[in-house]
Amino acid sequence: MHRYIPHTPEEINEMLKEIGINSLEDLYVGVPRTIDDYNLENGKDEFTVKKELINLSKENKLFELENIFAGAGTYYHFIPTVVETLANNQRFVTAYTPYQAEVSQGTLQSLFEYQTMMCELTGMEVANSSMYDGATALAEAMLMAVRINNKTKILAASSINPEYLFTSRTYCTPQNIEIQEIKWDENGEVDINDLKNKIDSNTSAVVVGYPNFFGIIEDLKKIKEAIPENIIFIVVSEPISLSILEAPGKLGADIVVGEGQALGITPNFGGPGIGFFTTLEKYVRKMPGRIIGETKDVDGKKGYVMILQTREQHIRRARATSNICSNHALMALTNAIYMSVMGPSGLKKVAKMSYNAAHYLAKKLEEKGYKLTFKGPFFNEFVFNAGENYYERWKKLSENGILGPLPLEKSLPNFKNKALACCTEVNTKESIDNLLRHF
Amino acid sequence: MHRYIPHTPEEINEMLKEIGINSLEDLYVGVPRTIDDYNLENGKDEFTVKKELINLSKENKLFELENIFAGAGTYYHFIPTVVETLANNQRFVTAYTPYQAEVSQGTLQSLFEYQTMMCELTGMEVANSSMYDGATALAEAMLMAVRINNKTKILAASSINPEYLFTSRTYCTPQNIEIQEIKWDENGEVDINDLKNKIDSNTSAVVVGYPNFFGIIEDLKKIKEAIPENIIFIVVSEPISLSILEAPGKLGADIVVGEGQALGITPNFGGPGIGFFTTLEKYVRKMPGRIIGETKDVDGKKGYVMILQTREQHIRRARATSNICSNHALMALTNAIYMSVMGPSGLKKVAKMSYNAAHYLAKKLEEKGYKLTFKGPFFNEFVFNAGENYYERWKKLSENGILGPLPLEKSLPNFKNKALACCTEVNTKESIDNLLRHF
Amino acid sequence: MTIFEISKSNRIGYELPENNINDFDLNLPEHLIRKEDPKLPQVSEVDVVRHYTNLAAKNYAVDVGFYPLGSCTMKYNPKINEKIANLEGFSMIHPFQPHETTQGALKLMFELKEMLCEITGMDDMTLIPSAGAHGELTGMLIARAYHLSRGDTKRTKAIVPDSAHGTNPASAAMAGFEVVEIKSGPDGRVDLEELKNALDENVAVLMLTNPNTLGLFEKDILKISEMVHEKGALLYYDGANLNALLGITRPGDMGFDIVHLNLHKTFSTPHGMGGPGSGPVGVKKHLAKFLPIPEIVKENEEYKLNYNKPDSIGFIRSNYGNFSVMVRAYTYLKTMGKDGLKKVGQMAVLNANYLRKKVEKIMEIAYPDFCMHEFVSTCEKFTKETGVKALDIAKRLLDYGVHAPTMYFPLIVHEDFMIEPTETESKDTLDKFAEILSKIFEEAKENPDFVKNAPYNTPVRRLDDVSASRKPVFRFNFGK
Amino acid sequence: MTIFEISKSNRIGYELPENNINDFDLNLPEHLIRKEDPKLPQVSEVDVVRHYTNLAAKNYAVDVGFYPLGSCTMKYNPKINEKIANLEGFSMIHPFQPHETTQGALKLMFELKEMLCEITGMDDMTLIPSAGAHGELTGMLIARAYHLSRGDTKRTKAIVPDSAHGTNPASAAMAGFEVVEIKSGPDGRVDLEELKNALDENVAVLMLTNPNTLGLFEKDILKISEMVHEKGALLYYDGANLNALLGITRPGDMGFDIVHLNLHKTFSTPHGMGGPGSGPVGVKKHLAKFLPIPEIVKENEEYKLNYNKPDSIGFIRSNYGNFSVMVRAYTYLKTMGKDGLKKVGQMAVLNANYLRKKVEKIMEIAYPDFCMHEFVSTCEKFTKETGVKALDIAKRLLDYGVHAPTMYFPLIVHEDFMIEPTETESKDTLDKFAEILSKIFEEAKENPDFVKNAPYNTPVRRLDDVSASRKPVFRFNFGK
Ligand SMILES: Cc1ncc(COP(=O)(O)O)c(C=O)c1O
Ligand SMILES: Cc1ncc(COP(=O)(O)O)c(C=O)c1O
Repeated sequence: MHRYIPHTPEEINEMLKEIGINSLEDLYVGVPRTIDDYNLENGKDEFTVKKELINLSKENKLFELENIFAGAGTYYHFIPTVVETLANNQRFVTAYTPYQAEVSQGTLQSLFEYQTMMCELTGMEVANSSMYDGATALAEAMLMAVRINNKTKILAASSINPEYLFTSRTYCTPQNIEIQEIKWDENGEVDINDLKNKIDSNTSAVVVGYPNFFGIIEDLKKIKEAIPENIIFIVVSEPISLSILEAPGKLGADIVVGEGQALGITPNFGGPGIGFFTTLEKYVRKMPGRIIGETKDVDGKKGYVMILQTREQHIRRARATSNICSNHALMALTNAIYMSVMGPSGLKKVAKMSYNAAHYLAKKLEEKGYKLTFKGPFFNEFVFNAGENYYERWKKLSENGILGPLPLEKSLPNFKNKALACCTEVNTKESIDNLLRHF
Repeated sequence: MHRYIPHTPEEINEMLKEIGINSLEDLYVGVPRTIDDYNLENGKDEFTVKKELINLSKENKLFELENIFAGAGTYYHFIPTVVETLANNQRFVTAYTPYQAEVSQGTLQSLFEYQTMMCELTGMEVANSSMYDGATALAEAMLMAVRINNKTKILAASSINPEYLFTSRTYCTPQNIEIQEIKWDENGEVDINDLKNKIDSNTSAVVVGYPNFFGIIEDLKKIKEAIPENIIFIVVSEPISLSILEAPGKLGADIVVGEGQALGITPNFGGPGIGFFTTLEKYVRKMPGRIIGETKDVDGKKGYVMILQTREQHIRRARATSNICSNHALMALTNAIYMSVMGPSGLKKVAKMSYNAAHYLAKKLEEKGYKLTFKGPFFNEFVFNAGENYYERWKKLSENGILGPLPLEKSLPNFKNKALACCTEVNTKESIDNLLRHF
Repeated sequence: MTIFEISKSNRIGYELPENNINDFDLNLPEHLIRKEDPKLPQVSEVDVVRHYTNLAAKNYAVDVGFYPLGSCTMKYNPKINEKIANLEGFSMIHPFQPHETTQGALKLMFELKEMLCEITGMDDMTLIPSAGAHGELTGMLIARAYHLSRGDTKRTKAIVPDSAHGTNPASAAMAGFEVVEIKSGPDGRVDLEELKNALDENVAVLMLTNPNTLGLFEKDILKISEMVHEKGALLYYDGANLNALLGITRPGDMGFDIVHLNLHKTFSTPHGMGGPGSGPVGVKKHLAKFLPIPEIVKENEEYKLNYNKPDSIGFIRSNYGNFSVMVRAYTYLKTMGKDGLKKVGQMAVLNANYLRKKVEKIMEIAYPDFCMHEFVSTCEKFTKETGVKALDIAKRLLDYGVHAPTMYFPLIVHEDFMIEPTETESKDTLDKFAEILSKIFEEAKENPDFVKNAPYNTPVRRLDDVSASRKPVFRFNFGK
Repeated sequence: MTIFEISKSNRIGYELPENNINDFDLNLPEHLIRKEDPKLPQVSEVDVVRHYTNLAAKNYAVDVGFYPLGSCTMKYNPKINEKIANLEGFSMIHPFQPHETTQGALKLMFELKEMLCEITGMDDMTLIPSAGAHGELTGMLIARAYHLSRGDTKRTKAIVPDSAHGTNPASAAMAGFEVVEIKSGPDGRVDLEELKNALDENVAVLMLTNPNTLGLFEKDILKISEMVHEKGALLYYDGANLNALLGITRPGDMGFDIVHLNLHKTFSTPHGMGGPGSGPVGVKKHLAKFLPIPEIVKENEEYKLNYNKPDSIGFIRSNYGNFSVMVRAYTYLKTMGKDGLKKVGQMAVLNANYLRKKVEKIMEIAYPDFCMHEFVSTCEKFTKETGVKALDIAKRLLDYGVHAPTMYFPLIVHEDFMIEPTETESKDTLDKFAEILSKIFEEAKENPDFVKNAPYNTPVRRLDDVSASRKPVFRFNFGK
């Protein structure tokens, strides 16, 4: 029959006989046959497909890691081989949602450990076992805030990732939740006055980036102080930075979400990454997504199960905390393996090296007369004025093997010729100096 | 300390204390310290090493599979991805010799199944679980024949792989075993008269290739008929061909050995491949190498163990049937997985496609006026006169992305400008036609 | 043992290259500088390897054995797909590279979209949604946008059958609809009377899956389509069950306006312990302009992303979806082709009906009719007699080395198993499963308590999930 | 279940591309055409995947846990090495490509050889031997060739201590030598008197491993070297135990003339269920010309293979050895460097001595002295008292999820364990092992039969290997 379909002609006959029919056609009782054949090619053997796909993959240009200065939510970090080897274990990859906990302890324990690690990084009390990505995690955080507070206005800093903001609007609009943006100041930080002015009795939540889309490290303390106690404080963060930045949980955050791709996941042309989602215990029943908890078996042995499922769609249906079902569990595993390999010191070193490299690049650019757009402290990304025709120059750069700082004008029309530069530990001094030669 | 070495400074101190010494130096009682430091570089992080090694790998030229016409013992066949995925399972890769059978059933059963498959292919009764390669398998077969027959002369066809013959000489000489070569005739087959003339009362064994080094399919029946009953008939074979050629076991072979690389193993610049070794039950106690057998556990459950170990070096020591200890078990696993995926029909199809492709090339070459060196029937390799300066032309070909038929003059001085062409199922009609354009 | 208990202070599992860049001070207010390290594990490389290798060994998986989880289509996940998805040319590209440098990826997505349009009979498609539920939300937002675009603001309701998957009502609600549940008829299908009663001018959309979650084909689908469209509503197709229809019919041909697919079901991408998946959404022409941003277009042999879609529902996530899942599905489609897909559908349905025949000797079939790719059986009576529940049988199945079917879903059947064998399982496997099931029912008759206390041979025995939710432990407790 | 029992006639697991080439008849005498297909499995791809995935799960491995197999150096096998070895630029090249097209591979081999020369203190080296024993044979053939080249035909004997690994006498015999065994002294080391008596003009070579198989350093090695060389014989080093000496001393510095290494021990290449390994052989300058064919040379920045070695022992196998194993070892050496190798040696010896201290509270240490990278303990007395043998204890260890040490080797100690922890194991792991061992001895005291019947928790229980060899079943029986 086919290498993926085991049936032999004899077996098909035996099976038809057992069912009591004569032909395969008889199976489709009441089903209108509307097609004879798809307008598609016939199937191909593995070697032909492999060759075609390898060739297709070569139609994408690969840059040497050190020559990549693009971030904006998708980051290049060194990924130890062991992460890949372990996360590719087919007993993880080909398992499903751990509905039968007793034969899914591998999944469950690794997700429980992942949750713990995310709590540690963010300083929060509970983490779920994943969302699709940072954008949907934020959108769901907003919905959650409204579930908690029952007020329909959300204030979100304009300086968070534009795609996250757009996505949030898509999610919030049908719920009649209004998202109002808060301006940034010359530091690229939340304009505290604007924030204060916009807070009203109908405000459910305030959302800020940490670091924000421009790489700026918001002063969460100052912001927290500016917002009334009952308003949910949502922080969108970047996990690598949290190994050197104070945990948002210690600065008053109620919900911390973000994109976890940086933690050992390849860029994958933008997906899959993973949305992480953490909050405080008191809010857990309003939280979206799956949560794994510790328990015991009948012999008193420790084990793990999915918990608080009554929040979820398969039980609560239309009144669930979210519609999410399949999530990004395998990416959570990958995150956990990466964090296990790197440990606190490795993660910190990655953060510090990224910080240093970005600051080195910024300093040199400034020395060359380029202006940084914002004055605030930044982590490993910053915006600068890249000069005339940057978009075209950027494309040229790519022909020279450099994926340069991303031009922002396509997503932020006011940012003509402005670029978002990103460095991580993969960028060497030499590669930065080489980039600078093009400026 | 190091990512591969878990010791923390505190642990080292605790351990020294337990041992009752003060410093690591104290461990080396009576050991002369002759070096302070190797004259080597310091160790490097994974990403640097990876980069260096990837670059080094790129200093080797890869040819598109279909443009490879080189064989001579190392073959390119399509290897289904599943073979690689499964054989890379780290529970196979990082296991050792199955000394503790109860926790090595994965190894043992797969090797038992491998043995069964090799018996099926060769038509023999027993297979061991691997030798290093085809050459050492043959050398050991000769030693085994002498153990059986106690006579010190072996007749080996000149037409077997020269490296196998050389290796056999290296193994036989210290045992005072003489290897006499048998000529080939115009068919490239064993010269039966020469064989008959050279057989004497001191002859232990006769060795022929099937197919031989020139790709010629020897008539085993005719040869068997020419040799006295008590002489051990050793056949060096190629496993893919055996799916369409009559099994040597049915044609009177006493020992069948060969190289198993073609069965799903990448060429690896020549190693590791695997030597297979099969024989008849009556000779098993004279056989070299590990053998896995079926047995039962105390509950009557089927299981597998190493058997007949009293032949082996760790028990019999100087009187063992061989010194072999580590073998090529992982390659045997790879062979078994490959044969499982391909099955009898797949293997046959591979053989037939290889046969067809080689015959197509030969026909076309002949049409162009090139002469095949031998008239005998061949499988997927053949020798032809490739014309003036072939060695230089062959190097040029490689610059054009073709790994052409191998010039034989370096290994067989009488074969100036003669080449050994090889085709398998990877060669397309187009690639062959393209090759022909250079002739 | 958790990885945290293996951890030892100052042990390391990494090494990073030096980059020769001077240290820059953290130019931050003191209160923004982290004081206490996160308690991540401190382990060596071999610790990590062993920890996750041993955890993996505690997992059941498709690569281990039969996984008849109804509604989930746990078919074999081909290894070549994994290899292709891991090619650096696919895995190491940045979403914001110049599009001239990602033509391979864009072409793959464009062609995948075209192939899926052909398979579903839809006119346009987005590949962005990250999973089935995400696709549902996207589709329902499109329905909402459609009605609003016509100035029709009164359509606030979405009809969902009681047999629907939980994501359907949940997604409808997230898209701002009031969910109206309609009861299934006695034959397990949409009750046309019920539907008629529910269908008014406030209804925006009817969500269906066909075959439905009972594995039954909605024979009246053309009639239903007519009724829905007559009332000005749209018909939504939950494509989780598309495997059944491959090669026979297409949602588009049945009158559906919007369809989502689960690449991680029908198109063989692995489930990854629960994700990532991919949930493309296809629509008929009149809805194409509402599809989310960005869309992949082909202009003069060049592939591009178009962000200029004024009528679009907008962004539904970052970037372009789960690209590497798409690579796997694309590879699968190239492998199967039209001839292979037809076999997939046929053998999936054959397997389900064969197994149904086998299981009906052991358990009651909820709706004893020809099924499509799956069927639902129940032991409700047996449970009343013996106290042994479907859950207990499921746990006992684990002891025999097979995964249990989906339990307690759809909600309209009780003490039920939803059994989906998929086309990649052999008759032998199905026979074996039926044999085990039959054996377990024998066991349950003879010794109910024995089965109630199953499983026995699993890495842990039956876990207490009630108190796990009552006194939840969300994370490892490091003590103080 | 074997793969043969899963097999079903006409099921397939492959598909091959068509190559458009016409069929050529098999132009052969009828009796050379195969009549009956080999009974290879006929299975689908998922069958193969499950079969081997489930088999793998029945294997203990370094990636699963502690593997203190003495003499085998079961250290952690880094995953980066696997990745590098599988790069197509290494795995897909043909040994007979023009050497201009394999400069990367040849350079790697050349540099590996140079690094290994530096580590062993030897002048030249071949990488061709496929394993330790193959290296031994090579080395002993070199010794033979050396003496013969001097016209010294009387040197027919090789001396081997009774503690030597079985491959040593076996290899010596294969190289044509008569093996003379000498007894170890009371301190477990070479007895100089014994040696002196054995050393005559007929002795070609003395084979030693240092540290020896008891894990003890041969303190008199310089003296031994002097004695051997004085008699015109050569000194051979079995490098299986080199891990102990890394960073401290080198066989070349101790007077050895020939040394073989096990890349699959000291240099971290995986053991692969028993192989492939790689057994490079290094020699002092005066023996270089005897090294096997071909040799890798560097001429004007170009790497080449030289086949023109008239004094060589000749070919010892096909091609150039197990190249992909060399790639792994090379990667390891680049990773560790001189600083890392020093740590390897130190921590290996530290671990062994620490564990020795722990084990001596439970079992008798055969030679209670500082050990190097391993040590031998015995329960001979305990066996006499309780009937519980080392074998039983070993089997019981398996129940606790650790691999047993090497048993019953070296032959001069009885009821013994040869324990080698390697440097990649942590103190915690060693403590745990000692704790388990202690517990088992308690169990054995209280209930000897319980331990004699171990293991209990393994995929199969104790296997009958006696009747397996008495009535051997060599292959699956298909019946008729
Ligand atoms: C019928 C049906 N609809 C929708 C879904 C939701 O898909 P996903 O889990 O990918 O969000 C599922 C998945 O379980 C399903 O079975
Ligand atoms: C001391 C010693 N010498 C030689 C060998 C033989 O090595 P190999 O198994 O690689 O042939 C071994 C391996 O077990 C050994 O431990």
